[in-house]
Amino acid sequence: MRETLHTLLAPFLARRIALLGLAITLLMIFAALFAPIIVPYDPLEIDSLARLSPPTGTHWFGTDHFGRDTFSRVVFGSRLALIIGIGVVSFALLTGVPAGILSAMFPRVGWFVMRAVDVLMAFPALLLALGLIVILGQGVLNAILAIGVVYLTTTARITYGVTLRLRAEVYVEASRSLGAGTVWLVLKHILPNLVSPLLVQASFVFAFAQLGAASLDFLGLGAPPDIPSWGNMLAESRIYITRAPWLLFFPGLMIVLTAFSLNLVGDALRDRLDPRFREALGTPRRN
Amino acid sequence: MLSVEDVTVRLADSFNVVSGVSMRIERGEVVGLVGESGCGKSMTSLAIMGLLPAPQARLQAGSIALDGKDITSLPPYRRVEAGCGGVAMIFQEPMTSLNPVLTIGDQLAEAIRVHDGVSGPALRHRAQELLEMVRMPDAALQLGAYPHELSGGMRQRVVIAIALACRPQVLIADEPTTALDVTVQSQILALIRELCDELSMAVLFITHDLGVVAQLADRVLVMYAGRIVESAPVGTIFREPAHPYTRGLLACLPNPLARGRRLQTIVGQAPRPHEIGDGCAFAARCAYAEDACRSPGADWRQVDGDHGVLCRHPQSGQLVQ
Amino acid sequence: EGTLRYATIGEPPSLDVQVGTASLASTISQHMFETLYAFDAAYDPQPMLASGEQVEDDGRTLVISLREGVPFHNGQEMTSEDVVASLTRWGEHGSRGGLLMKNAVSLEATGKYEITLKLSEPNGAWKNLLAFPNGGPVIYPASVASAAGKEPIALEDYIGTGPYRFNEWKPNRHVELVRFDDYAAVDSPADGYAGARVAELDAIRFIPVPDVGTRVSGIQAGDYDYAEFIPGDLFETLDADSAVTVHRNGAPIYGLMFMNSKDGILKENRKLRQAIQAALNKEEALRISIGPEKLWDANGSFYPKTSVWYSDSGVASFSEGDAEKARALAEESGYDGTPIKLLVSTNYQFHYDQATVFTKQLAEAGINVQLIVVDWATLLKKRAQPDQWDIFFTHHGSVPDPVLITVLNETYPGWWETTEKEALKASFTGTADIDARRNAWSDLQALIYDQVPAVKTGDVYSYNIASPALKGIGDSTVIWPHFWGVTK
Amino acid sequence: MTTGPVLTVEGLTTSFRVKRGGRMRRIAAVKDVSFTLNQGEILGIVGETGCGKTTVGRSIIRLVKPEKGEVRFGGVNVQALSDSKLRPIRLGIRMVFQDPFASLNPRRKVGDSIAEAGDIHGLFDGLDDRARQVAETLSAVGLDPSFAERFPHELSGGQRQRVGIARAILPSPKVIIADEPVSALDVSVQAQVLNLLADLQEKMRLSLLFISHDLAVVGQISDRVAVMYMGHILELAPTQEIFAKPKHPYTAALMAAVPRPDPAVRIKGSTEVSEPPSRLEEAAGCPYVQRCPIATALCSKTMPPLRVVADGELVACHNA
Amino acid sequence: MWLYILKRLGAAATTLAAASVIIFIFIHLIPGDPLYVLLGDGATPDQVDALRQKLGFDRSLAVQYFSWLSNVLQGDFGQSIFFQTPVLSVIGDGAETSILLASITMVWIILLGIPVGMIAAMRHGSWTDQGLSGLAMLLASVPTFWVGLYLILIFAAWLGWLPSSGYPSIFDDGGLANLQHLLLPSLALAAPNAALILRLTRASMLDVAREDYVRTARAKGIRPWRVVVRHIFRNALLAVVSAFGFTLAALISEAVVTETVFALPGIGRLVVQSILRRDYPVIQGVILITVVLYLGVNLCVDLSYRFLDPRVELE
Ligand SMILES: Nc1ncnc2c1ncn2[C@@H]1O[C@H](COP(=O)(O)OP(=O)(O)OP(=O)(O)O)[C@@H](O)[C@H]1O
Ligand SMILES: Nc1ncnc2c1ncn2[C@@H]1O[C@H](COP(=O)(O)OP(=O)(O)OP(=O)(O)O)[C@@H](O)[C@H]1O
Ligand SMILES: [Mg+2]
Ligand SMILES: [Mg+2]
Repeated sequence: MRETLHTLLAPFLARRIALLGLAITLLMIFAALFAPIIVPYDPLEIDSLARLSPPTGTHWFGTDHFGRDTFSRVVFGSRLALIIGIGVVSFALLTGVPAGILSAMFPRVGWFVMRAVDVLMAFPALLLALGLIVILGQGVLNAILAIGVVYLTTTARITYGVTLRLRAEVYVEASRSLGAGTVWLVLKHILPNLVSPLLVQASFVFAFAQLGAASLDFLGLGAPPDIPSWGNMLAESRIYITRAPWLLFFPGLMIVLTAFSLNLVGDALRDRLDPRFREALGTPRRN
Repeated sequence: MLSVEDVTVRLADSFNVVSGVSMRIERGEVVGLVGESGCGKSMTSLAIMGLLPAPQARLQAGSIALDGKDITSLPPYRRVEAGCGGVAMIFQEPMTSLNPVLTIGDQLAEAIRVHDGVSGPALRHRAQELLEMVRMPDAALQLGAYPHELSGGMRQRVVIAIALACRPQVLIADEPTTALDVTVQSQILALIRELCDELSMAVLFITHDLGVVAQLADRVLVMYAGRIVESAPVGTIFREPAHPYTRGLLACLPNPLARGRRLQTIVGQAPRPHEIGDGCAFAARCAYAEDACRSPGADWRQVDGDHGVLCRHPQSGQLVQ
Repeated sequence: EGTLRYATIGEPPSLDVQVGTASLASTISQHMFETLYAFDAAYDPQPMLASGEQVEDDGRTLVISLREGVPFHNGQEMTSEDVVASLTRWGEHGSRGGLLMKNAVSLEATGKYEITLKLSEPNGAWKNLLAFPNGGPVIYPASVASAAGKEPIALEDYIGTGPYRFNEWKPNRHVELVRFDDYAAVDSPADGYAGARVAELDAIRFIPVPDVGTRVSGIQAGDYDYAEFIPGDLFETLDADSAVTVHRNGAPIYGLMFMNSKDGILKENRKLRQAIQAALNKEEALRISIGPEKLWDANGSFYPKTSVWYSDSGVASFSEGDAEKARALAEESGYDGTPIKLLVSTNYQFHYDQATVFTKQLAEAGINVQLIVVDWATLLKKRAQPDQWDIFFTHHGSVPDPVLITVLNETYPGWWETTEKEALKASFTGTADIDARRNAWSDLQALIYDQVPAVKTGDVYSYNIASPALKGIGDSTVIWPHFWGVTK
Repeated sequence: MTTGPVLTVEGLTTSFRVKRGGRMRRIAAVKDVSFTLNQGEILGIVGETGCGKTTVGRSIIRLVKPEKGEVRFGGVNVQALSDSKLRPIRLGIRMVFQDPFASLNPRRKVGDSIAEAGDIHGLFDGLDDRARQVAETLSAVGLDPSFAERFPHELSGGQRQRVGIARAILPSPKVIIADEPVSALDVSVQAQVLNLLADLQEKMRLSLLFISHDLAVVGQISDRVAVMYMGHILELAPTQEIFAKPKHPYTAALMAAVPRPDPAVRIKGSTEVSEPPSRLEEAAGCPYVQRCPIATALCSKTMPPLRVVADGELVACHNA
Repeated sequence: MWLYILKRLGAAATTLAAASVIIFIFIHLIPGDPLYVLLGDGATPDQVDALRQKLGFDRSLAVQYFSWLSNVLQGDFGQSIFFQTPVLSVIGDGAETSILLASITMVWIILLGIPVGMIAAMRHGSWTDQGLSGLAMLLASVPTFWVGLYLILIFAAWLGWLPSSGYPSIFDDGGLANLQHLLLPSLALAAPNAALILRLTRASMLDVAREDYVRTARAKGIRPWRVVVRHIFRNALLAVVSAFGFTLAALISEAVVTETVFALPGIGRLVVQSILRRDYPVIQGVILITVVLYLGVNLCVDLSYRFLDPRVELE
């Protein structure tokens, strides 16, 4: 147990900047979990007398045009960020990984699956997400689905590539020579070895999902506007950029910090866990 | 010709992988450096070339001199310069030692231009000449070939030709035949021997194959865990090895002609760099080891005129197989 | 001199204003197309393409004489034939044509420069209807009008009599009008939309700039000369900014929340509607959604005080913000807490902002609102399906005659149709006597506050911004900014 | 000591489809290979890189599907079996792989790797039985039972190869195919592993197909040796015979090229290039014809069959 | 080679066909009605039905698809519902902006990403390297629209150095000077992508620097900078080139938001507006063309591989 913990932490201990990433990530999770305790105001509380207040002692990050406290909203926004991140990652993994493994283990089926992935990849990612949102309707779940589909493709590709490579590994062949069937190979050899590349992929997807969600929110097609999300805060307050620039600053900063810290985490994990997969994971941004 | 004094190479995580290695190689002489995988052979050679992989490894101590001239602190491109009488090196992997996107001719020409300063037809002519020197068939044609179009043996010849383009006085060959088939290996070994005589170079030939050493070397250095443990003319090493390790090594070679089912063995494994203590690194596997061996202080002793050994109780007598 | 660059909120739909009612289309096309009458600054219709009229037969026969020598952009002179064709098409396919023409008995050219319209009933609003360009009877050449029929007029047929003519429409890039040099202006000084229209600029370019921040900084940086749809909260800052001039619109627009009279929980539940009305504090919503007090007015009347149509009947119920009363009314209505579906779009920020505030206020009165936030295109589609919503949010522009207010239209989503309303409406349109009509309208307004087919959310005075270099932008009572008489 | 054959290979031909020069081509990696492996015998296969040694081994246990030929094990033709029927066979013929680093899953404990065959086939009687058998096997290959809990990266090369062997003998097989089991090891460790294999073979009465490119190693351990070249077996004879009197010119050349660890007998090698021809070009005749000093016109026309030239000695040469 | 191109084109055609079906189905699943948008708030059902019939939207989906497909194959992408002009001309108008924007952005990406990546790699482990890599990571995490808004605020509104938005064609008055309108948006768009290329350049340079042949080159006595340029960089470029296809796809996506923020009359904004307006023919056209573009660029990238790397056999 201690050993596992150590292996998990090792990449971060080795690099101070990665430690920073980990710290920010943990802070965000903390903020998301304990948002109601942390915040001084109800993030939805409208106060027509305290509109557009600049950052002050009472409103640390100022207030928006509803007079809602930006700090409280930013903190609550981390909840949605977390939900979007976890949702997109889970969706991408739950669909992309089986698709990738299936394709690699059964080349005939795989040909079709990978062509389908190719077709999806050929669509500009944001347009794909936009289209899906417009079809499915606005909503957090739909935003997760729409962005998830985008990363389903990259996840499937990576899984496919890694599985193909693993399938050719001598130890997999060795297992086959002992009479192992496909299910055994996948469960005992492929999946455990997929964990670290997928962990890396997951942290990048988490990071880029934030940007994707923010873009959707910004175009008015992401989370419903009554949910405090960073993207929505940007979208709602962008008209105040000259009048109240801080309104855009803090939510934007949070998006950057979240994506940045998860990128750092992913980077550190990759360098440490899977230097071999560097290339496969080199270009995960699709938004 | 080449003299190496007390070279110590230290890894970033602060283990010595090469500790206090010294050697001298004379013109026209082939010195074999043998040792098991990971004992520090390549690190020694890279230290001589000034190509230690920074930042993981660095030269901790020692000096390297060429023809009496200290080259310890020169960058690699100065070490190979014709003016100071260069060192050149050929590497283990013929498959990866050549740039895949440049033609053989280009890669040769690069080296020639540095050392001869010629260009145009003279350059091409010299390149062809070098390829012919390594007995490359259809040399003129092969100039335009890409590395992947050649077989392993041919690529190794190209690598040798590139090394020769530097007109080296010292040639370091780091396991140049390990990746090749025996029939091809014997061709390359013969080639190196011939070139050494023809150009009267000093050759440091690194290998883990005792057979190859026996075939090629004039003198042999045996390396174990970062140290030279024995040095002697080739005949002596194989007939009357003094170090228990050398003796063990020779004893466990398979021999189909004297075929018995069981081989002699050396118990255990060579230590990894971080496992090496202060005492004799071989003590744990040595039948003759005593407590003193586990404490520091074994000195180099000359068994014979040119036969030295790093051991408290060198063995004598002919080795029987 | 020069080209005026107008930063619009988006791309206009078809500029065929007889059919379309989008305000951007009106803004642009009023430079190209003209109507028989035009409003002056006091919203009195004055002759434009017409030169005079005779009303006979108790208002059932209208004889309108036309100005002579008015050329179309294609060089032809406008004659009664063109007017008849245009009015006919408008009557059949124009979005507001039915209001006048459904009672038409005949429409004839009774001379080269005279037309005669015979109605089965008098229509007190006729001149207003003929003067209102939005969805109104602009005059096209007869060939264009009759060829188009019910389809929108094609780009190459954008031929009118206005001071600017259509030059090009580069989708996504701009719509450009250029000066029409042969323009025949009315022989009277400019006054509101009426009077002489003098084209000083060489061209006007309408450039879509959907992002409002960009529109503002574009004016500040001198990339545009005029920009529309500027949020209220920037008003004070921009007013103080010497690099920008602000032009407050004198004609307010107002938010409207329509109640579903055809289906759902609000159908025939007048008490619940009143409960909703009672719960709302419109002042708070206006303050939050608009900001500066100069830009809004918590006015319950459908017309501002300056208008002849102003009336205060019923307005006591306008903005009570009385949660207790609302709760009591809701209880009386048998309301059981079922969520009320409020359909709103984010394309118009103040719709969404006000809906958010109202949701909060209604919650305080124990009335649950479920916001359904969609984009405008979806809203338009959804609101036509009665089972999809209980309330939807839209807004209404200034109209010169109450007959144009959509609340009164039975076919408009909401589908308000009661006997009381029908009776009042008949007496409102059936006379040309202005006092009788004003009284009838006053009663209608009271009825609206009683039956609550829709809730007015208060007057909003939008404003536009311009570069200070722009001179001669007319007075502030106009609905759509126009650029004749403007120099750069 | 040896009795009847446990494994008979007949006319085994395996080819791969590869992309070369923009086209799919077939490379015949193994051509018409036949031999028998007797009970309790060690049969060595030598040959240079790429001559098809590994492919022979992989074809036998059907890790690749051969094009032609029969492999009979315990009276059944392995090649004709369905995948499910093949599984139990795979318990009887096991493989030890060349690379002790690559052949162990880095994320599985050594004990799990050793127990894998038993796990797959459900042979253990509960966890205790499993642990006991793993411990016994570890002891059998000379490792401490505590190694079961370690991960491969904590082991040295020699230790890993012992684990590789342990995995091949639990539960005990009839035949082990050892594919270059020592070529990644240093000489000092190589000797230990060779001894271990020989001991196990003797103790468990195994039959061993021992593949290596190192003549000395093969000669050291095998009872008989088969020499392969470009997919063909060119010579198959008892070890003594083949080292003392190689019959095929290729075998002779191979023997001559092996560097002896004896400075007294230095080979006079040629510096001229002579390497195997490309595998892509199919030739009808003997593959060695270009390099053969005694080739005749016939040699480039037909491939000589493997024929008996003396007791237990088979050679594929027209002129031997 | 030609065979290969043909094969790839065949594969691309299949992908396209599949994509076109998906596009078509997806688009018609979008709720909302373009006709109401076109005709406006006051349109009567009668008008709407008439227009629907005229535009052929009353036919079954399959019929619509095949008639659309056969028209597309003849080069006719149909009429924009909203603009009432041919889709191709609508797209063509946006293409100038988008192509120029993408080109300038690409120039930035190459100009910033590759040399800076090289510098970071050559100073591997130093503060310069760590700083540059950290900065790149940060830039890669920034939403383009956020950067864009602040760029406008600072450089256009406050400093007044550059135009804030819009883009008059270079064929209009102003000529090439109009390109300065694209400066800010291209920077906003380039930032994350240049960061990506920077990181990729750095990583692959470091990878290549570990290769044996680089050591051989050093051992030959070649000067360090020459080793970098001739041996390391050239091989590192292989990985970078393969990312260009990817980058272009990312650019198309991100342009959607950037063009909206900067009010650029490009294809990205066109498609968003068209989605909001439900202008099906335009959406279909744009997406189809971007898919073609994507496939084309990938083919080019693969072909360019052949010239950069002699080992590559085009399968
Ligand atoms: N780049 C490196 N970074 C860290 N340690 C290294 C590096 N290269 C080699 N080593 C370590 O240095 C030691 C000596 O390595 P070296 O390559 O000199 O061995 P060698 O004798 O050449 O072995 P081989 O026969 O396998 O080539 C080994 O323990 C190896 O693990
Ligand atoms: N999976 C494969 N796909 C394509 N060709 C293959 C494959 N496996 C082997 N080959 C080819 O088949 C031939 C024989 O290969 P094999 O691995 O059996 O040789 P080997 O004698 O074991 O060589 P080595 O000594 O290098 O292990 C070689 O030319 C090789 O390139
Ligand atoms: Mg080495
Ligand atoms: Mg093999």
